[in-house]
Amino acid sequence: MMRILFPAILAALAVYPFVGTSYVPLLTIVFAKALPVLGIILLLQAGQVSFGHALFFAVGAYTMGFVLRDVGAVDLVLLLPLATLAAGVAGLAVGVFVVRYRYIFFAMLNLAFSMVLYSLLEKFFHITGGTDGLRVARPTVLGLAMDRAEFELVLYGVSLALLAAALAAVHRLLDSPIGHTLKAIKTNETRVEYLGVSPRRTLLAFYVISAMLAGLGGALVAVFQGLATPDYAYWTRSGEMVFVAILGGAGNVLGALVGSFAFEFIRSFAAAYVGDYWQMTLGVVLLVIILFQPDGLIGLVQRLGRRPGRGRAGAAGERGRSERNAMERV
Amino acid sequence: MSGAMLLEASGLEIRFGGVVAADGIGLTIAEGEHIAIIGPNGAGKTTFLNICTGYLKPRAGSVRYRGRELIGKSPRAITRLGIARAFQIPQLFAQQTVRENVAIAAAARAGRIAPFTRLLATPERDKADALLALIDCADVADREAHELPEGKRKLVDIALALALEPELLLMDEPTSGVASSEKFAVMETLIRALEARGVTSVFVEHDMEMVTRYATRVAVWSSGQIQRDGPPAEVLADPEVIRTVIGTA
Amino acid sequence: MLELQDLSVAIAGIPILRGVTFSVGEGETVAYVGRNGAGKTTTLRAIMGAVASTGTIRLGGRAIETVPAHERPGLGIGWAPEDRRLFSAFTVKENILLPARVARLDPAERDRRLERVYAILPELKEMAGRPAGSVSGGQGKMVALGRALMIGTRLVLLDEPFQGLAPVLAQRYGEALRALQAADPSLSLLITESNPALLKSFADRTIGIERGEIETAPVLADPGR
Amino acid sequence: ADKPDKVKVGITTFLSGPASVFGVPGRAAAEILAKDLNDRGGIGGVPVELFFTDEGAGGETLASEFRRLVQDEKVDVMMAAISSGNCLNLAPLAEDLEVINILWDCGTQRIFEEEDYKYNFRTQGNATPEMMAALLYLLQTKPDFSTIAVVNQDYAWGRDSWNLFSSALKALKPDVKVVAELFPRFGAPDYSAEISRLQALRPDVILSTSWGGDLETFVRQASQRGLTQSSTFVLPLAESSLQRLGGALPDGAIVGGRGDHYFLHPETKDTDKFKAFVAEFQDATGDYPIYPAFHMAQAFAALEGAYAKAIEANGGEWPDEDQVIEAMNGLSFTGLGREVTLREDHQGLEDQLIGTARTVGEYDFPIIDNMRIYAAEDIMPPVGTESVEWIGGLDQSFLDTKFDAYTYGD
Amino acid sequence: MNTQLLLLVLFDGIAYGALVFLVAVGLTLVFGVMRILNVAHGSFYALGAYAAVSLAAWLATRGMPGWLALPVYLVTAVVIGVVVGGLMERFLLRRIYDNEQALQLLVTFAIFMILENLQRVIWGVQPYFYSGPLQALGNVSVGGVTYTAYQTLFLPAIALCVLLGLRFFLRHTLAGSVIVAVTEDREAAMAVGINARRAFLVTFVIGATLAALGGALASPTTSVLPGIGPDMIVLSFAVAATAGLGQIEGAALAALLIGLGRSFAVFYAPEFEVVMPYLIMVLVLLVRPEGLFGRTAARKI
Ligand SMILES: Nc1ncnc2c1ncn2[C@@H]1O[C@H](COP(=O)(O)OP(=O)(O)OP(=O)(O)O)[C@@H](O)[C@H]1O
Ligand SMILES: Nc1ncnc2c1ncn2[C@@H]1O[C@H](COP(=O)(O)OP(=O)(O)OP(=O)(O)O)[C@@H](O)[C@H]1O
Ligand SMILES: CC(C)C[C@H](N)C(=O)O
Ligand SMILES: [Mg+2]
Ligand SMILES: [Mg+2]
Repeated sequence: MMRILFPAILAALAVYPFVGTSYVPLLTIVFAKALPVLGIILLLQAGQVSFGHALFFAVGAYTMGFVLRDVGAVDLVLLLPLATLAAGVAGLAVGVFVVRYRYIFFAMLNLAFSMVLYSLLEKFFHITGGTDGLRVARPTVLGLAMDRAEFELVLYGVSLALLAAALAAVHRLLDSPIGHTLKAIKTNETRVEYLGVSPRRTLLAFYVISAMLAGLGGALVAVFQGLATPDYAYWTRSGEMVFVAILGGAGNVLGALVGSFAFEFIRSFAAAYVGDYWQMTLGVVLLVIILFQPDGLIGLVQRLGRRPGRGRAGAAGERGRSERNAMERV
Repeated sequence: MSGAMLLEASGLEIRFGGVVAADGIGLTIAEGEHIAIIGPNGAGKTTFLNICTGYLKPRAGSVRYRGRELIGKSPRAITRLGIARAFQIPQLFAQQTVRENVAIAAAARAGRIAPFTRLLATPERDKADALLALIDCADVADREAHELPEGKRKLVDIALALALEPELLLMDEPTSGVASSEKFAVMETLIRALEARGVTSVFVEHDMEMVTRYATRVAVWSSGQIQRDGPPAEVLADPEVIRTVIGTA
Repeated sequence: MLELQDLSVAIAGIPILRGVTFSVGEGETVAYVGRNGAGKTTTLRAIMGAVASTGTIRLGGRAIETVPAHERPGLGIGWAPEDRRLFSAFTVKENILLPARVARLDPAERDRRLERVYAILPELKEMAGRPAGSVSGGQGKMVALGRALMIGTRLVLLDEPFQGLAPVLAQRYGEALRALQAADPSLSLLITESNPALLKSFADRTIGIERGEIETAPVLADPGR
Repeated sequence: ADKPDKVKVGITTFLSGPASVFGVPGRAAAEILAKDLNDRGGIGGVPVELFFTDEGAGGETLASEFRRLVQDEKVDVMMAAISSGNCLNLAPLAEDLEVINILWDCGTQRIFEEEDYKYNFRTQGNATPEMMAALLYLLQTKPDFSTIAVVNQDYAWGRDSWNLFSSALKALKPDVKVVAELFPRFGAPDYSAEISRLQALRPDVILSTSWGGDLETFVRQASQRGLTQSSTFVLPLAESSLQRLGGALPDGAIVGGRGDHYFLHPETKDTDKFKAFVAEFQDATGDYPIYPAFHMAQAFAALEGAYAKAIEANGGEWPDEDQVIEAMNGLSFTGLGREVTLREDHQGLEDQLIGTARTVGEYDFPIIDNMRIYAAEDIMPPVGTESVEWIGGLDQSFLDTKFDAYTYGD
Repeated sequence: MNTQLLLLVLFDGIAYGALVFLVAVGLTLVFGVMRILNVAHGSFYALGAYAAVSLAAWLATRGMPGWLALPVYLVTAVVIGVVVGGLMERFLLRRIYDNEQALQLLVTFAIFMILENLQRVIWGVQPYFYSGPLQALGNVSVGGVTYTAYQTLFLPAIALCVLLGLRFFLRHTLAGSVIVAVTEDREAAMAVGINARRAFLVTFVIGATLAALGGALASPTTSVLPGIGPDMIVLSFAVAATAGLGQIEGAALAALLIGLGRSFAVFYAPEFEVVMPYLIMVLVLLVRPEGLFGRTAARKI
């Protein structure tokens, strides 16, 4: 499906701005936010749910803000790598610690770290602008200063390109030897040890990558909104990322794009049409997906192309499950 | 027939609460040997393997491999030294296919990370298929591991160990649960493969038939101690051993 | 006692049991043999209601396929799973007693059965206080067996009980099980075994299964070959 | 330009979260005002249409919604926002999107002191006069205190308002000791620990510029534990919470409403316009209007006034955006209090009403008594001067600042 | 720092910790048993608070004396636990026990969103407040500082009862063992005659009830407002993780630590008030990776 569907979607999105513009801003957000989701999907392969990736999203965003505020006019071409790097460093620092933990401990430690950052961002009002956030000035692109319209168009292109690259790379990565080792950690870590491989280091490597993805996403959103606020790091944001990953389907990298797309659109339409009920609408949609389409929206498409007998959790259920907790037991 | 000293365990002690699982265990293994460990349930056989592979740390004693101390090393480090292990209770990657399972192991051995090549496009794929053929599991290569019946799981578990191309292979009841109709055939090919690759092996076994056929030496465990150690013919004839382990057929 | 009428199971679309039909008479001990993957475990799981199945399952003439899984042990069926399935949070003794407690047997009866189990498997008495999570592979098998005997008053399903047992013990179990039958002639046993040699000694009858179908003329694989 | 069939107005207000206690009445007021306006034939014959969006949804969502309203709904005028934080973020955005934005309630003085804006206007006062009024009232009515503690929400408003209040206090009464500066987070549900600490410290005065749910929780817990007995409370925003706090708020607390408006406004409460509004508001919500409602009235008055002025200037023709902006400069309008004028820096000059809580027979909640109304010019820096430096230059003469005094009942 | 302040810190810490425990213990239980991290737990808390406060306030206008609100709270909590919790388990969770943990977590996340919204629809956004019981129980004075007996004595007492009650339930009752067994292996549990479904239902209802009770008991001490749910849930998360998987005692200790940490911060370093729970959690897990009372996993191979 990466062969047919992926290029098709890309092509469509690439030409869109030439035919219509009204969704350009929304789509830019969709692309930017798909990046952290991709990071989440990466970790889900190892059975680990991070409830704190908003942390890296925020690091990316605030890096943009700080550099532009304190260093001055730095070009977008420089800013994005910078922010990504910063997130990577943060990922390494946090990762070294959290990869020792599993399941709820992993999830909650990530949450804890992001909440710590959140509180610091809120508390150090005079450095970070506190709850109200930090304004992110509009940077030059390749030296040219742009007005809003131009800049938004450029940002659309940049985000799309970066996302496409990331999707392709991660897709490859997951099917590679190390990618499979990552998945192996999910079902039997002990055996991975007995293969002479370090589950922790493997996980750490992917953790840093996912952090960088999140950071890049944050950076893009920040320049787009011209704003970085502490609630970029709040736990519900992290929750949202996991939410979107499942919505789209963690079984395939495209899930990130599809999920992010669905999420942002449902949200903005719900906000526009059902007003006070937007939250409920989202919740109901998610429920329906999980109950009737456990492998996410992308799974719908994917299912058609899948051989029988390899059905995921849903099908091989009973034994699959007992097998799983057998694995916890043995 | 036995060559240079490979592994040397001495004075191993470990207890769990009241249970004495190892009480001065000492065993030496020379290259090329195929040692069978027999003994009543709970005697400490698996525990011994757990100590040798760094899963458990004994209160006392040492295990030297080619002169290197293993105690205190992690399972990972020990595996890297060339000691592979197959488990009494199969330890597989439940949600990946059998072929992927073995290929992962092979890739680990080759130290191949290759972030952008497909696992099944690497040479490890052929290694995997070869091994699956060897233990005649080729038919289930594309099944996800959790779908396999117990017997097959045991065999695949061994294949993972073999994929590591070890010098020393520790197997915990390799064929228990494997139907007797295949059992012997499998063990036959297995041992031959080991001989061919010059792999030394230790296998815990409850089936004396197996022991007599394939062991070059037998060590008898009993409540944390080695009660008897020697060539199969002698040991299995020992009335004491017959009384505590084999029983009168 | 137990009658299976073309019992079929399919998992994830693959047929795993195809019209399995056989019966186990009251007080009879039946060996259920077949190579790996033949479908033995699946058959037992179907009888316990752990997998969805079609066809009929009768216990003492009563059709039980509609009885919810958790009520079947109450009918007097005990199951010792192949892969032990102990509750590691409990001690060995608690594991053995659990079915009796759940069935709300009165203490006297409970202790009577416990004694019977200990009589058959003295090792369990020694291990009684240990965390079930810590026992060895073979010991685990014994605990699972003991647990099955606590509740299985009419039918006991043993999935490869000898697997991983030292031969002496394996033999002793043979005897113990026979002792059990003697003590309680109405008790029926269905024992799967991929190594029939061990059952030769005391099975009344052998039923073979191959690729999910009952073999008409089961040839006991002979170890020699 | 030719007449549109609607004038679209986008309004941001808190519809969720603790602050919605405060934002929802704002929406109610807007709906009433729009209806009246349209009944009167709308703006120059064109009816207004309102679009609300929730400030509680968080800075980013809010920004996107703001965008959506301007770019997709094509609103002609935005009214944003309640929270200072949101104003600080949305004002530049409005500039960027080139849409007229009325800062209808937010308080931070930094907005027009740090930037020059073309499209942004504030139709009400700001933190500086609001804090100066509170401080003056305190110093003039209860001058003898030597310790003070502050409990403010941890965001722009809480920080800025304390910054202004404290530096003015330092200038006017240097000997006062600040014993505790507590900034519990916006929306904190429990202040027990803070209250214990305050009880241990026993400050003479406790200042809190909190508002909405936060203020109510704090005051309730404080009075339950007798803190309101031992210290004088200065609550410059409590007018918006009086009705729900009821007895919990002790008589004698200093209470303000961020501007000169109050449902018992001594000068305007008997005008028909005022009575009509209060009546309608009560029908709609069951409560008396609180100051977000009055601020909304000012925003609408400004809107109506600006268009009227622009149409006239345009010889009866429908004005384009720049002409409306032109009209906004120096505009004077009257909401439900005294007249408000927009200075050339787009900051409104709004007088400040403040007083003391007192329980009276007619109402089951305290009313504001001993009201004083300070003239805006006297208590805020002139155009171009930053509040902080202006405050730095204050001297004792400031204490003689004039005011109009009123007591309840006459 | 002088002893009087320390004393105050202690009291505030205990009072707050008790409340946190009452809420978090339900989450800990549900997680320990069902391995589901119930994000909707916070919503039960909020529902409990809203239902309790509006009901009690209404009854008060009908002349109910303040202390009578307490039994009312209990009833409300149970009703919510059984109805909302019961329905949620029966019709939603039950369908996903076979799916991955992440998926189960997301279901609760969805329910959380729905309940949050629903609660806004039912009770609106205005704060509710009724402190009858608080006043009924009066104040106590410690070192010249007045506390409400409700917060400093009553809540801790209740928390203690809940702790001991649950302990006994899990350790010494059949139902308790059944729940533990189901947790570990559903199929094996069914094979010994356990009705796994019922066990899950019971557990979940207990958990939900505790959350609702926490909300109900908190209602007199605070204004009930939108947003109290999400705030409480993160705290409960922190507690559950700090405690160790499903460790009731752990939850108690963790809650206490967090309570003390918080009041310490307020007194000595206000900036850190919000960070405290997380710092504590990180520190604890640094030293004890399985959580305060976490047992290292049983023998694996
Ligand atoms: N969850 C599942 N998904 C797919 N196939 C399954 C599943 N469970 C069992 N099977 C298949 O059903 C067949 C029978 O399995 P079963 O465990 O009953 O065999 P068995 O006779 O017990 O073998 P053994 O003697 O090794 O225990 C096997 O081919 C197995 O692959
Ligand atoms: N991690 C552990 N914790 C507690 N007790 C343990 C642990 N591992 C082993 N034991 C105990 O040590 C003894 C030896 O166990 P071990 O698994 O080595 O026996 P074994 O010889 O392998 O038996 P089997 O043939 O049944 O596998 C057993 O009584 C077991 O209960
Ligand atoms: C409701 C208002 C008191 C809000 C405050 N004026 C602010 O600027 O945030
Ligand atoms: Mg063993
Ligand atoms: Mg089987």
